[in-house]
Amino acid sequence: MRLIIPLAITFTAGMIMILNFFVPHQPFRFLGENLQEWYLIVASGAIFLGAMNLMHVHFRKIKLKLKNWKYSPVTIIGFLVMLVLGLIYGVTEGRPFNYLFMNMVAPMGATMFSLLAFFVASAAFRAFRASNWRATLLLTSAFLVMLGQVPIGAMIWDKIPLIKVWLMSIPNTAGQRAVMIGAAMGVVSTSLRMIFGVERSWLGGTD
Amino acid sequence: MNWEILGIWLGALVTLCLYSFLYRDNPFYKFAEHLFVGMSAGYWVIYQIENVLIPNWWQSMVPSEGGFNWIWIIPGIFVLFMLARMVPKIAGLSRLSLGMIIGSGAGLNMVSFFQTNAMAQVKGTIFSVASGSVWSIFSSLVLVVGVVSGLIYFFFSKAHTGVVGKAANVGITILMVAFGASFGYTIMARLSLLIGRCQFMLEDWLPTIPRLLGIGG
Amino acid sequence: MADIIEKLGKLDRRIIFVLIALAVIIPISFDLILPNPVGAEPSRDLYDYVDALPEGSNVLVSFDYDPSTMPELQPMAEALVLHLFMKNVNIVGMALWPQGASLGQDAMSSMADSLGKAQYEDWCNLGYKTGGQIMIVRLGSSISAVFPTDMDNVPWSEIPMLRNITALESFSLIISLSAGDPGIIAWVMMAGDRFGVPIGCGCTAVSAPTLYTYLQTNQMVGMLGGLKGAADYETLVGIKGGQAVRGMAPQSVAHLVIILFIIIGNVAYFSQRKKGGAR
Amino acid sequence: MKSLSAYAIFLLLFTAGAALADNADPPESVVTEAAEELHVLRAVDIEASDTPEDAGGSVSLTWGMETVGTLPDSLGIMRSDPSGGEELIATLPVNIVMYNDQSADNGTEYSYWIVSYLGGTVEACSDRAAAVSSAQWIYKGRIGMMIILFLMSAIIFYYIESGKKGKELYIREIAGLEAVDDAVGRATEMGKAVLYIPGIADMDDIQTIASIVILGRVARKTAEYGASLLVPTSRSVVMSVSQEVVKEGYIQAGRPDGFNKENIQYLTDDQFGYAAGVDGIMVREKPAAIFLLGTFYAESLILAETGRSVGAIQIAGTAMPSQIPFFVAACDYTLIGEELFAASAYLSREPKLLGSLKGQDAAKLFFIILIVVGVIAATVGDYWSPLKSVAEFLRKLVTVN
Repeated sequence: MRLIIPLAITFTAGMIMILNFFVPHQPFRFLGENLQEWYLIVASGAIFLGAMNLMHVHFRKIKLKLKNWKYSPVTIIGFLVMLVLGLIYGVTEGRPFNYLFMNMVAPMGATMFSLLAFFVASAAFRAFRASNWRATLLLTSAFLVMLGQVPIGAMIWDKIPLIKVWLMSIPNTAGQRAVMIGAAMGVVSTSLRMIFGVERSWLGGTD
Repeated sequence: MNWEILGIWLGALVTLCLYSFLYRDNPFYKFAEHLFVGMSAGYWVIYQIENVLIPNWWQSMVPSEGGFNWIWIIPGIFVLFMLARMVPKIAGLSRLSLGMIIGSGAGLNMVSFFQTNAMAQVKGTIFSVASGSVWSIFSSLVLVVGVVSGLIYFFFSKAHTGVVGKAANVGITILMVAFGASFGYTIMARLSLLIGRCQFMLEDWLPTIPRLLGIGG
Repeated sequence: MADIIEKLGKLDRRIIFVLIALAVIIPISFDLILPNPVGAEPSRDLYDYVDALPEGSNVLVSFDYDPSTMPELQPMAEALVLHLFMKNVNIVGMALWPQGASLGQDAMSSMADSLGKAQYEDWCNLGYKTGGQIMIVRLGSSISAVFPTDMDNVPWSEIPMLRNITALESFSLIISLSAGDPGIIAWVMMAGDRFGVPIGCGCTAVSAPTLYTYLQTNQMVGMLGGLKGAADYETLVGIKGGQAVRGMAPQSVAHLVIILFIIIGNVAYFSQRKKGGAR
Repeated sequence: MKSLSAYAIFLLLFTAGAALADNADPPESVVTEAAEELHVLRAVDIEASDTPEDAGGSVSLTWGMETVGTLPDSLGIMRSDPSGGEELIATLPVNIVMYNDQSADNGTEYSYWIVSYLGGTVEACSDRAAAVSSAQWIYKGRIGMMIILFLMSAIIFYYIESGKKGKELYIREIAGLEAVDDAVGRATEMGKAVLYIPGIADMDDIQTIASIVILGRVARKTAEYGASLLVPTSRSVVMSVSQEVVKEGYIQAGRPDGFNKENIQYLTDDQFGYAAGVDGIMVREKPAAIFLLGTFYAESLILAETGRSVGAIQIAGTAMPSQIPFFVAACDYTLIGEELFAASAYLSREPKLLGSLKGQDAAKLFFIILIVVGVIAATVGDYWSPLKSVAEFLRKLVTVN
């Protein structure tokens, strides 16, 4: 019983979604459209669980004086400041919530994102070494494409940009397609296992 | 108090703190990281309330033109089931909500992945290879052979020996060339992100220093 | 010597970080401009195609982007419009994205002012219309039915340059400056495949890898990919110190630094292997 | 009868006038000015049809506008039902050329026409068009996909059943998954943690679902070995499910006391906020093994490079084609695309799950045959036309609208 009701809900929801794709007739259309909204709502309502967990973890850290507990108040204060300002002033432009978002949260996101520029460099330096046949291929094609991207490539040999275009449009397309078609098979199989309850370990049931 | 300059300074300080991570973990990074996690978590709570819970749920259930749509009580109940996790005695109820989310997700993903990843890609691969110059015939062949042998590489129930093994080897070769090309092409796009941050620091923030010190007006 | 090379192979990644940072900061601070030779690339293909258009032909430019992708696509729009005007080609602008219409207006009117081109005689902007693919199919039978007026509600009949334009087939080329969906794929599938109008494309660097397939099948005559594509076009048209060419300098220098490091890494790796070192 | 003849005369005059205007070919400017005075633009070529492939209750209208004449202020969509009742169903700006009437009853024949308003009065009126709305049971353009999907599902279920019956199934070695035991074992020996990152997507994403199932298997192993398992998540629902599966893993391994709920924590929904937080955990906890399985976007390399720098064994896997190259470059093992979805079956070794892998292979074989036959047919079809139609048929089969 503990498993049957959740599994029945999973099955029903999954089948509604699949039928909604093929059948425009009622009631599938109504159910399908509503279900898409509903699960968004449930997933976003769950954010309170996450928020509670975050607070719990950091208050516990402070209480037990765990490693780096001195930084936990920073998280707690940051969280509460945003929450309270958002609730009091709303999210419109020019209000404190939006001000803090634009001047602190957004720049921090952009900065973390820009770390990628450094990390692609160090990853390329370390990984692109001709240590075996496959690594050599990876290295060569990356190197040719990189050269094709900058003026110096065409200066070395005027065919390099052409090679770049060929690599991008033929092997790159072929590789991406193979990955995508293969992944789709995996998705179909995984979805079927979930919808029909073949795989139920996520519910805490082995069989 | 000049709010604009204060904003630039706040942005610049957290930027520098986060960049310090490139050297090593340090108190400045720890501070900025904890601040970032806390502030963004707070931001997302407000975001979900303002952009999903109020418009998609509350306003559908209690429309501004009056009335009450009973059917929207259902997602509300599922949200409550989800939050029941906080009370150990009834935590099991959350499985009902999880079942709904996982079921919908699995069903939706199954058809959409099959449509865009399988059907559309197969369609793109069915074409005549015998057109154009020798070079373009060769290219078309590489494309078709690449897709087919790439798929053979993913075979799980056949040992990679004999013909299957050879085909799978061709497949992984094409995949490696593809990954290399894709990596090489993306480096440039990634660099432009850093350029954006550097421009902020050099062109927005740096000029405020002399202004604050009262030099150069 | 071999010792130094070996040490270089195990270089602390923080040294790479410092060099990357310098490679970006120095060109920005000194406003460096690097030469940008353009080889046989999709951007040259597009340039050549536009360059070969006869004087007085009509080109449709669709501005399918918004301010978030302006850094990459606006320089393309400006260079393309300038080139078309220099060739005395008539430009009809439109947009599949709501904010694209005014961005296109900016590009066309600023270039028209500098070259003395007149609105409604040499160029016009039909504005934005919803519908993506379906709308493009309708343009294939009649454009005036979809756009009875231009962006500023001037009726079709009062715009002289539109007299000899009826459907998509009236255009010698359609160029979509595309940041996503709806965009270039809709144009290729509907205007290109269905009505046989040549299609050109400008797109962001992130979406370029997937669009290369359309070049391979000749469904597009050429493509400008990301900032590099924009810089190529500026160079080909002959714009000195354009926005995109300037932006390319830090990218190119940092790119070179990375290429250099890959070479160093491999030299070190091989010299170590020759010595029979472990690993 | 009288009105009919009057109408006929009017029509005759009108056509004659139009023909005259066409033939006379006076200077252009004269025509436009005269026309402007003559009439207000009206809608032409009006077409009404049942909106295809819907649940009914909707009729689609399209039309064009005349181009020479005075522009009206607005357009009115008029509708009449069989009882003769006429109503104005919508008023639209003049530059609109399509409309969906969502208020139609199924099975009723409506007649539609469009009037042009200028200064608040009706100045021109279009021809009429009629349509009946109805509901459809299937999207015609999706039948091909439905057949193929049904076939695939049938094949996969067939092999799941044959797996259940205990048929011996061979599965090739997947290096990244063989390494799981080693990685967990090494972490135990070194007395360090295992870090599991289930991607940044929410629980409705199929890759997250696959990742959570794998997390269950990994949790069982860490419980058996006695290593500690850290799971930071970027979604609340993923956190909840993770707590559930990890707890279950520890119970199954007979070590329920080893489960520590605090180790599975939510950080933030923010993509880069999460990346910053996980980077912090990596450099401070220095885990010996890191799993990056699920949906990843740009943060993939930020996480993988930091993990690399702390010296952990890294096993990554995703079906995002754009992120795989970064994992290949920065991780020790990478599960590419489909291998991620095969992982749970591989790790559990349950016969029915292994059967589903065999079913996937059969499905892939089907597509390979489809591609090969299609390419041969299309190529030979250039020279021998009957085969061309075979290629066309196959392309149509895989087209989804």
